[in-house]
Amino acid sequence: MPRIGIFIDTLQGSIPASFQEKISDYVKKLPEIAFCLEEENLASSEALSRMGKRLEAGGLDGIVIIGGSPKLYETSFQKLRHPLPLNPYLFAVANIREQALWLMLEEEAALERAKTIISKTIRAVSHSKPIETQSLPLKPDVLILGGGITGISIAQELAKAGIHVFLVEKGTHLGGKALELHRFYNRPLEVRKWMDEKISVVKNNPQITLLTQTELKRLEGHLGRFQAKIQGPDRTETVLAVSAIVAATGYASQRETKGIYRHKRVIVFPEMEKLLSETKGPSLLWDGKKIEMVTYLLDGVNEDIKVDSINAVKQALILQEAFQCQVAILCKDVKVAADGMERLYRKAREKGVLFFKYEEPPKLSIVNGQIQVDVKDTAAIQKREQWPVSILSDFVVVSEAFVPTPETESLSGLLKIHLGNRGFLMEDNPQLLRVRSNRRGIFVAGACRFPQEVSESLIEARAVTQEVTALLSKGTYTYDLAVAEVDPKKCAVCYTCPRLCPHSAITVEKYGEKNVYITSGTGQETKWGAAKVDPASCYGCGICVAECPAKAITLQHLTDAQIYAQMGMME
Amino acid sequence: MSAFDPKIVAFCCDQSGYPAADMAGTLKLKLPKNVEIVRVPCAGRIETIYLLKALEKGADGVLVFACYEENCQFLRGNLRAKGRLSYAHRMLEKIGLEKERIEICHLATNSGAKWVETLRRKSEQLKKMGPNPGKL
Amino acid sequence: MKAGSNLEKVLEKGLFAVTGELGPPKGNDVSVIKRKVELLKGYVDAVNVTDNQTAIVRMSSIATSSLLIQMGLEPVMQMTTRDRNRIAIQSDIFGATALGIKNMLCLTGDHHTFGNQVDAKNVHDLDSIQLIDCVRTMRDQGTLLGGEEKIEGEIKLFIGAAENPFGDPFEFRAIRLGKKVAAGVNFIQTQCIYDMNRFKEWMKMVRDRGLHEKCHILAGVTPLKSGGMARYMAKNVSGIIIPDEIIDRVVKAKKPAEEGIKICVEQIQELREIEGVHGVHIMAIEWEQMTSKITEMVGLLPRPKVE
Amino acid sequence: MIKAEQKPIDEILKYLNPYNKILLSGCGACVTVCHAGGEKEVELLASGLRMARQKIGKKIEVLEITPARQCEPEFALEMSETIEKVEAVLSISCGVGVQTLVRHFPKIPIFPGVNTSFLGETITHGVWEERCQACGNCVLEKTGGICPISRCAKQLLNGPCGGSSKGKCEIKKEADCAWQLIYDRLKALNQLYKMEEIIPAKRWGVESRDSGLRRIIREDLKV
Repeated sequence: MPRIGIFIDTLQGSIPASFQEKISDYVKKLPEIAFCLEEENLASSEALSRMGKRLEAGGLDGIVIIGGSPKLYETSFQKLRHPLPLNPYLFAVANIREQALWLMLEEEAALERAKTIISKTIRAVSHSKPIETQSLPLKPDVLILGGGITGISIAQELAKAGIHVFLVEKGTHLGGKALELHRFYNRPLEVRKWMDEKISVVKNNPQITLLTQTELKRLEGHLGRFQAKIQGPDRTETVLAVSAIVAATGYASQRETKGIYRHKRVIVFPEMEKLLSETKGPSLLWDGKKIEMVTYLLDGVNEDIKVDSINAVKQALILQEAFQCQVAILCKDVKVAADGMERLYRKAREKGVLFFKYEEPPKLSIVNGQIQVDVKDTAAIQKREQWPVSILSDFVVVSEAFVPTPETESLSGLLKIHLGNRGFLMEDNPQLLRVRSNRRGIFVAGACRFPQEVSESLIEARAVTQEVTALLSKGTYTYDLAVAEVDPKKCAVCYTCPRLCPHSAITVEKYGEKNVYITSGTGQETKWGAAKVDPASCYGCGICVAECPAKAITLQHLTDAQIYAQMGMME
Repeated sequence: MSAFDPKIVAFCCDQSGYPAADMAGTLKLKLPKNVEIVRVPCAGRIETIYLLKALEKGADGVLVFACYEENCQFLRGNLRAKGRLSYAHRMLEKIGLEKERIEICHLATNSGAKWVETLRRKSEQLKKMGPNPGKL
Repeated sequence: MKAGSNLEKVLEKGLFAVTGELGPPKGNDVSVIKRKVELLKGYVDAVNVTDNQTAIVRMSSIATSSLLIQMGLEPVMQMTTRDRNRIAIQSDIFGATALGIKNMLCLTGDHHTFGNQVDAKNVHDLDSIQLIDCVRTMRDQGTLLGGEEKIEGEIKLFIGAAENPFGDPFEFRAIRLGKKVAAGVNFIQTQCIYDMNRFKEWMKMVRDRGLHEKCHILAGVTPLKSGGMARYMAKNVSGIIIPDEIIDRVVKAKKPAEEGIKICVEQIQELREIEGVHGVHIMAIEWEQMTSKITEMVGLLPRPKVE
Repeated sequence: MIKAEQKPIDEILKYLNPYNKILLSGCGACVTVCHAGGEKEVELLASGLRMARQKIGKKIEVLEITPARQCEPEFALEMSETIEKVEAVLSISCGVGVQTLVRHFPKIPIFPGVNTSFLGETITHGVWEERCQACGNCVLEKTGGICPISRCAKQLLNGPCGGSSKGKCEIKKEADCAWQLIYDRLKALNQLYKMEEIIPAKRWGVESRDSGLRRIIREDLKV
């Protein structure tokens, strides 16, 4: 017979005294009960120290708290960080307030229901085992994939925090897509100069090992013990041992090359940037002639990405102010949701940049060697009416489609992280954890996650830096063994669990030293291939447990027996 | 002879169903009497056998409260649960039990009213259907 | 001469051959055969008798062929490997040749799941190329397959096979014909041709391999009856390509059937000009009466009497 | 490995009708991997059977067991104590496992609970495809490693039939044409000459599956 201690929490009167008394009477008659104490507010630190003292006496197999929602205690216990002399997994909560008292019309029914809940909880806790905590040393070594603006910034910041970085770039030089820019939209500097400075800092920092013309070939291990095999310029292979990995491999762009898009007066943003950076004089010359009219055609592709909007407004202002051009911007929506963009947009309007909003795609045609753009403007006039406008342009600047880099898919396979709908690397939770991947210890940042402007990438770089620093600063990672565990003897190595684990925490491994399977009779050790859950990477969701066709996996803190107890269906 | 009060096992995902149940309590909404709440970390933890065992061992109906699709903290736990339900449904149909005895309901943390409403509706539906003839 | 059939004689003389097609009845009603024979007799050099085509159960090809001989029309007996193993095949060849059948077309056959006995167990003991090899062995070596057991009597057969220039992989289609030639085929009838460009491309590959000199190629044609039929075939029948312009012509025509015949006639005229095409195989399925009209319009009548 | 699919439970119920106490036996090998007959499926089927029989007022007791591999005599014999307690056995291992039990338990009826489907591989999780028909006379060397016996509906050995269209088979439009795959692969390996050679009629009857019971006897291994 297990010995269970009971604490009844009246939650500052929200469980009425009369009800509580009846509960106490019921509980005290139960055979498993070692003691039953009442508290008014169990989550207070005073009550917790009283509880601690009571538990020090020992001799208990579990504790049942009778009170409100377990969520309440879980958060407040964590907040109070009260070390109790009993393993936290031997606690269970009988939620009689939310689930009985408050959900039942009559007190009699509520009481009956509360009794059932209590008896179920006692059964469940009798099946509980203490669960240990483990910790994992984390060396301050990080691998960053991608030497673009995001990767460079993260490397720089991590180095400042005393973390050693391997910065791996597949190309010959650092800088990435940002080098296609001439000017920032929100700072006065020239991009090239600014980048050169950053690159030289990275190159000369002893905390940063720069590896160009290098690619990731293979990745093994988990958080804190990643083994990354990389291949250098002369096909040399090296294995880097790192604690965490950041993917910052950027994006690629694809230019439309059909029909009129091949025309030399239809250009893309990087070409205009180049032209602007190379022209000194008071006017923009092309083929010996002055450029007077430039039309930007946005939202043909990348409709929900704001990069083109930002660059179009930025370039338009330069064209209007420095080169006396007339600029028209055609779009479905002007996207100003970036720092300082609203102001820039207003300035562009003041300086005479024309904005047209369209629904039907504008038509391009060649008229006297120039490009005529026909658009039905829907902005200025009443709904449902469209105002046809023709703009004879010297240049039409169009968007390139932003797509994942060709390696993105294979990278997601190597890192075992998810791809989103459009084939970019996916974050774990778009609302909360933008830079964490689904795997503990692997981060995704910058345009490999979603095409973005330099300033946004810098924000993500900072976020990654904070996350990685927070993870590595303690030197260890501590976790409960409240995770899934495979019984290698039952495992049929069917690969169901590694395929379904949302956090890529399961691999098939050879069990050698630990979990040795002894062939019966021979006494000889056999290396047994079986699935293995990395406890530091497991989030304890239980998907693998439910799917395993051999029933070889157990969720340590929520076993079949505990679930059947909750169902009220234990024999 | 008391009226038939159907027994329902309600599996509640800790990310949606369980907080919704708490919310229902806080709102003091009234629940049918005979509901067993089972708290799971994710609907993906709910094994097919739990759905069947619930019926076998005495429940008249089973409800799985899971997060909305594409909103699973564990990416596809709720979809796995849906797949397992369809397996259980196939089996119930073949053995002549009403597949409506097992149902999934997608909701969010703040769906206290929906949580209670779904259980009330299920309870009414089961009353009409009568006791589960498969329970031992 | 391999078998001395009329078809063989016409082809060996270098004349442009015409073959037709006759589907046996779904029962034992000989009058159906008689009616079809009347429609074809005199307009073709020989007529293919299908072997449970599209796996629909019909009167056996051997029996029908034998009846045709009695009615004075030369048959090309089709035989598929779908329903017979090598024992049945060789036994049937004994019987067929004894009944005076001189032309045989070696086929794998349409898959049985397309037919009306979908739960059948198919055989496919041999494939069509192995069947050609089997018949050739029986005829030229006088032994059964395997080359040891002597045959009593002589097997005389003009061996044919089918080829589909519109199946994939396209580049392999001429190689496959080469395999049939190597296995011993004497003539080839193609799947019905609508995509003339692809057929010409295939014929070029055939000529590059010199195959047109090693076997007679009869180009297959099927007149389109209606726009619906054209669309259906283009969409649903694997291994048939019908260009949009042809579908359009039939669909838009006031009298689609007449337009279909007209297209067919034009096609035959074009096919005649292609080097290596030695004849035409007109598959007027359940529309046998059109065979005479088509041959007349192309100017292929009267059919030669060759001795 | 062997791929199988569970039989519809109503079919199973029909032949279990005369029995009131049975053993449901799974297998820890192939059928576990393809989610047809592992411990998980044993539990599920057992529960379904009990409820079905409860419903018609004819209770059945179902014992559950899942040996590591049902097709080895030792594993089968380990089950003998349990088997002696029941009136019949329902085995959801493959057809081989069923017959291993049949061989060792002559007096107890043994029923199959799955349809043994084919020898195949996993395409993605939950999708399996046939790859081998155990013809006993492997032709993969000649066909670029792609088996036309199991993957061509007509088991052609000398190239595709006329129904191969855009890489797909005309019989099952969702299936790739095996000979298109073979062609593509041999082309990539620069071995197209293999497709020009005539593969002679296959010897189905002597050393293949139509030769009657096939056995492998390894004199060196026999004890």
